[in-house]
This record gives sequence, C-alpha cells and structure tokens, in this order.
Amino acid sequence: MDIRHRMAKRAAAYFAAGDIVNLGIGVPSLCNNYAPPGVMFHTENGLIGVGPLAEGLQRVESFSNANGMRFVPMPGASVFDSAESFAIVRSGRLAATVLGGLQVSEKGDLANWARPGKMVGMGGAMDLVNGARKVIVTMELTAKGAPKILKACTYPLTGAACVDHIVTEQCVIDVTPEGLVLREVLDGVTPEEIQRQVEPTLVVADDLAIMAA
Amino acid sequence: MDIRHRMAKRAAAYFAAGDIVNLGIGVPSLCNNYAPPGVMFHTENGLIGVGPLAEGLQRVESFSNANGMRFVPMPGASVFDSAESFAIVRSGRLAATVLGGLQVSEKGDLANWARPGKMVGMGGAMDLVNGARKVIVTMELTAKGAPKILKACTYPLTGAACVDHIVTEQCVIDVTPEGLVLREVLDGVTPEEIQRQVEPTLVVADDLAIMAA
Amino acid sequence: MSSKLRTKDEIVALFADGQTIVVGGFANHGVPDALIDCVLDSGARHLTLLSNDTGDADLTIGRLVHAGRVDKVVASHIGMNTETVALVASGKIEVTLVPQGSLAERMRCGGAGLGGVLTKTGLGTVAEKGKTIVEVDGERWLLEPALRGDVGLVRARSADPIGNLTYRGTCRNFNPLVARAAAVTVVEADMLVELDEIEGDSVVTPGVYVDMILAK
Amino acid sequence: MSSKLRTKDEIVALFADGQTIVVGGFANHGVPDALIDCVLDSGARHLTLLSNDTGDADLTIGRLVHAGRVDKVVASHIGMNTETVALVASGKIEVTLVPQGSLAERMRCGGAGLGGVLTKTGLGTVAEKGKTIVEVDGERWLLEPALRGDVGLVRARSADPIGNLTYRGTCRNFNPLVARAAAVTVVEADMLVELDEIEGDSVVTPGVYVDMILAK
Repeated sequence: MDIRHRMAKRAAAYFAAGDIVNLGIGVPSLCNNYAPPGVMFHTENGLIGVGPLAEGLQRVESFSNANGMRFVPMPGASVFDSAESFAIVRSGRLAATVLGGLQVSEKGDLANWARPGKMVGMGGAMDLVNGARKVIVTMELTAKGAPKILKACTYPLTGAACVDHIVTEQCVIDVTPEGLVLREVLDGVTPEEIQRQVEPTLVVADDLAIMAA
Repeated sequence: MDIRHRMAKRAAAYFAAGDIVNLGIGVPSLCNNYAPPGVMFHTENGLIGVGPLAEGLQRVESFSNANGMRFVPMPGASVFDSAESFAIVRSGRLAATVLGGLQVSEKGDLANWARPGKMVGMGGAMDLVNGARKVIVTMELTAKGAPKILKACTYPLTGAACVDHIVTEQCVIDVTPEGLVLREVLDGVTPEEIQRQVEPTLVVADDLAIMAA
Repeated sequence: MSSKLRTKDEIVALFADGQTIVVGGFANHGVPDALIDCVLDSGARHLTLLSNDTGDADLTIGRLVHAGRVDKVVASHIGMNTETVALVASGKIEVTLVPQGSLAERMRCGGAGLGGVLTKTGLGTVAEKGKTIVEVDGERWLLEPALRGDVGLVRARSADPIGNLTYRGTCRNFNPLVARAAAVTVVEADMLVELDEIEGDSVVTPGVYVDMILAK
Repeated sequence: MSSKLRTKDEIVALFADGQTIVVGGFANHGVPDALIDCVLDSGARHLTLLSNDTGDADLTIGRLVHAGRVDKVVASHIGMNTETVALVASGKIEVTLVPQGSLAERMRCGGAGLGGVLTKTGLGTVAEKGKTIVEVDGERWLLEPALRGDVGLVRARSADPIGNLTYRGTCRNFNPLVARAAAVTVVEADMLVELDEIEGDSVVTPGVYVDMILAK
C-alpha cells in the first residue's frame, strides 16, 4: 500500500460505527475508503452523510464537499447552513477530524494552515481542532529531512494543545499529558530511528506495536 | 365601538401593507380585526402569517399562538424556532409591536410585565420592545383614577425609552425627543382634561386631531 | 450506524436527582409529554427545569412541578401555572426569569460550543442584574451566558432511526434548541419513519444531536 | 402584501462605491452569479466583500476581484483565487481572515440583533489578534463581534413572491446567514414559485428577511 493510503487506513482505524467524522483535504480525504460501516462523514459547507464521489448525472452542484468535489449523499443525510455546521463542530458532536499537518508540538499544538508570510486562510480548521472530540493529524514525519514534530511550532498555530494522534508513514504517536508516546512503528523501524527524526524526546509505549504496512 | 375595540382600531392605523407585526395579549390581540390588507402577523413562538382563530377540524395543536389560542395559518406563512423568531424581533424586522401597559414614563420607558413583588415573567416583551421598529402601547389612561403615564415608572421596566405611541381610550400620545405630544383626543375631550390625568406635562400638537370614537 | 430507538425503561434510567432537565414546548403546545412521564416514573427529584414556561397546573411540563420534583426553574414566564407561582411565593421553588429571546439564544449557545451572546434586550431592566456589560465599539451590550442541561427532552413530528427530526408548525418552538442544549438528547416523535424518509433538505434537527428516541 | 420581484435595473441601482457586499456561496457552489452580474453592471467600486471565500480567479465571486471592484475582503479562505492572493500580496486588497465557524456566527449575530458571540475557536492563535477576551465563570472566551453589510446577495433554490426561501443541498451554506446580515437583502432563485407553494415548515429563510427578488 502506498504511504498515503497507509496513513489514511491507519487514521480510519480510530473511527467506530455511529461516529460522525470530518476529513480534511489530501491524505485525510482518503480515510473514507477505510472507515468501518456506520461511520458518517460531515462536510463543513453543510451536510452529514457524504458518500462516494459522483459520476455522470449524479454530479450536481448541490452536493459538493468543502473541497468543491461533487459527491453522492448517503441515506439519512442531513443538510444545514454554515452556522449550524460549526455549531455541530464546536459542540463536540464530531467524533473525530483528520487533518494534514505542517508542524505539531510536543504539547499537541498544530500548525497546518499557513507558513509565515503566506496566510491564505484557516477555513474551518481552527473550529475543527477546537471542537472535534479526537483530532488526528496525518503527515509525513519530516519535510525535506527536517523534523515536523517539534518542541514548539514556528508556523502560525491552527490550535493550541489540540492534537490527539499523529499518524505518519513510519509510526503512530499519541499526544498525552506525559508527552509524546510512540505507539506503533513500521516493521523493521526502530524507536531510535523515529527519535532521530523528531525534536522532542519520545516516550516509547510499553506495548509498542507494529504498524500495518 | 367599545373602548377596547376603539383602541385596537386606532393602534392598527399605524400598520401598512407589507408590515410584519406582533400583537400582545388583550386589547392588542384585537388589532388584527382592523389591520389593512397585506399586513402579516408574527407570533413569537415561531410563525409569521397568523390568521383567524381556528374552528372545528382547523383547531390543531400545531398552529397555536403565544397565548395558546389555535389559529389558521395564512398563505405564505413561514415557521421557525424560538431563536430565529427572536432574531427577527431583535434585528428590527418587525414593523411594529402592540402591547398593553401598566406604566409609561415621559421618556418612553415601559413597565408592563410585573408589579413589585409579583414577577411571573417577561416572556418575549423585553425583546419585542427592544427590537420592533415601532412600539405601540394600548392602555387606559388611568388605573382606578391614578395616572399610568408618569414622570418615571415605579414598576419594573420592560424596556427603557422604547415606546413610540400610546393609544388610550381618550387620546393618542406620541413619545418624542421634545417630550410627550398629545396628537389626538376624543371629540368633546379637552387637552386640559387629558393633562389632569397624566403626570408629565404634555405638549399639545399644533395639528391636534379628533380620535375616532 | 445503529438505531437510536430505546425502550421506555432505558429512557427512565437516564434520570437522577439533582439533574438539570431541558424541555421543549411553549404554553402546553409541542411538549414531549411521554418523556415527562419517563421523568415522573424515574422518581428523580430536586430537578432544575430549563424551559420557556412550566405549562399549566398539573398539565404538560406542569406535572413535574405538581409532583414536587422541581427545585429550580429557569424560564421566561411562569404565570400560567398557579402551582409554580404559589411554590415560588412560598420559597419552595427558586425561579430565574430570562427574556424569551435571550433564553433561546442561551440554549443555542449551550448547544453550539459558544460561551454566550451579546444582546440589547433587558438593558436598563432587572434582567441586567448580576450580568456583565460588554462594550463593543463604544456600544453597551448585555452578556447572556450559555445554558446547558443534563438531559434534553424534545418533541418532534417525525424522527428517522438516526434522529433526523422534523417539526410541525408552532410545535417547533424551543424544541430544536433543546435538542442541542443537553449532554444527552432524548426525542419523542409523533411519527417514526424509515431512514432516508426525511429528505435531507427538510431535516430541521440533524440526527447528530440526538442520542435516544422513545420507541412506540 | 405586494410582490418583491424586481427587474435587473432596479437591483443594479442598489449598489454604490464603498459599500460592503455580503455574498453567499462556498468554493464556487451556491453563489448568486446573476446578482454578481448586477454588481458588475452597476460600476460600483471600492467594495468590501464579506463572504466565505472569493471563488476562483474570474469565476463566481472572483469576478468582482478580477474586475478591480474590491478593496477589502473579509473571508475564511482566499487561497483558491490566485488573483486575490496576488492582489493581497501586492497590497492592493486588504484581507481579514476569520475562522469559518466564527465568520458564520458573526454574520448570524449581525442579522439577529446581537452584538457578538463568545467562542473558543482561535484562542492561542493569530485569530486572537485585536480581539477582546471575555471571562465567564473563570473560563476564557474570544469575543467575535457581529458583522453586517449594506447589501446581501443570496442564491436560493426556490423563492415565493414574499421571499420565503428554500435551498438545495450544500448550496445552502452561508446563504441563509447572508440573507439576514445586510441592510438590504436581494435574492436570486433557481425557481420562482407562487405564494404558499413552499409549505411553511419547509421555509428555510422566512420572507421577512428578504427585500428584493431578481425577476427572470
């Protein structure tokens, strides 16, 4: 499995039937391929029950996700305006959100919407990381060899102390009150190899598991 | 015409086609008999387009006004929840509200929801006097001979400086920046007789008119 | 995605002494009467009631007052219910009166992850008492903080198995706000319909807000 | 009760230099394109645009940017529109970025007679900048003040002559909020229907918010 799908599949393992989940663009959007039955997807432009991408006559303007892609609504879909959409988000009704990340700090701060001097908008990301019960970041462990998991973020924050799980192509890391806990590594990758690629000191879980390739 | 209907009819003369109006209980509720065509009525429990009282099979729980009376909805009626209902009220979308009054001050303060020591609730009155573009109070000029139009209200206020027009059984008084202006009197009633029944000094309008009996 | 339909016994088990119960309805209309039966059956006491009014004496919401279950009331009006008025007068029930529009917004905040709203309603009146005044660009506003409860009781017209709801006429009133403003939201519907029988655009309360639906 | 249908010329006459225009739509979907034609035809310049985004370059809302009519933008995201990004970078357009949920609530406040809301969104980020922090029971909240405009442009699915509106699917998005958040609200509807053809319970935006409807 290519690394994008590997990360999406692992992130989707956090979902359970009955969950309402919001997926960001890029790798997160692939999670719907791996979600267990009974998960429903929320799109912040105003619908719960996002189904597969639409084809032919199904491609109507009225069912487009936050990324502008046309989709088929699922049975039981509900429609609402943007205020209601974010009432759902902020009030903790979303079981999870999956987002990409530029940087995550050891306290779980997330920077994913802007590089310094290039701020084109946070969209709904600040509300999502503030409201969703579980915030899952999918990202590669490093960018051009430089760590993305840092003691403190240097880019503008999306939210402070908001991340629960970091899913990378090599490992899974949880943000806990005791610090960053290494939960899973790819077969053949050592905790030491992961540690070299992140800035803060990782706690290695007693029950460190193998991440599905 | 009996004095209740006389007051209601005069208050309804402030309405124009296209207006959305909220009527309080008692005399105000009679205004719908005298409104010009094209006025629509708002009930704060969540509907615009309140029609006549319902009879027989028309009497369904789902169309009840704020006073619990069953009514027939008019063509073009719209339904909404209580938050939307008061968004409409507060944002100035109601052309007018007509309410009863216990006391009105010379600055247009209104007391109509409680006597001292007997506060059973303001309901929607505080929102209505704050939001409606025109606040019309229908009340008798005095209570057991004591004036109800005072220099300052002694009862708990519904709103400060909110009243535009006071319609009584004997006269019509406007609240203006220059003070209370006597606009109309019943045929045969003199401004002096009205003045004796109110506490603040009235300004008599240059074009003082005769109020329809 | 499993059904949210629950038996009366499962719903009765939700209630406990000292809870805040948020209830839909307005002047005896659109009240979730079968869910009020559940509260009565539970035996729960010392409740705080958060609702527009307390109905009439021993009618609709008023049955909770009549049965002596209520210690506190937060409402916009209690005058219709002579029992509530008498219990307040004798100090047996504590009441907080909130302007109706502010009550609706406060419930909405409680269910929307918001801390409160700024309103003009009540400025210069007793509704200001104990409240914070916030200035925005030199203009004075009254801060009305969010309100939430432990269990919300909602009366809907129709409900599908995942809790998408519609309402009918003025029976809507506070119900969609109550559906959001509690830790657990329970629904009583006039009609139980199949999944997808309520068209998405017609859903008034999305099922995401609903935890349990009373089975018939 | 007379019809709110108006000719294109009557609507074009609404716009003037320096106005704040509030526009519905999300990422080119559910945008009132015929009303944007009206703004373009009016020649109005130095506009402030209040909308979720500015569409794509020279598409939907982006046409106002392309035509050089916009001085300021208040939005949650401008990244799709390369022209907006370039004009912001060169200082020709001033942009204020607002988290999407806060933008929606701020418009709602502007149209609901409220001064602002308290949210957690943006605490600890640049979204705090210049904003007031309000404490409620020791908890910190960000005060997001109300936003309003001069003219609101709404795209609806159907409209009756008094402006009761429905929407379709995700074309609803910000449109019902825009319908409330301006001094004058103008609607473009895919379908114009007769009075009472939209059942009262199905009305999403009550006609009371609507001033004019573009005639076909």
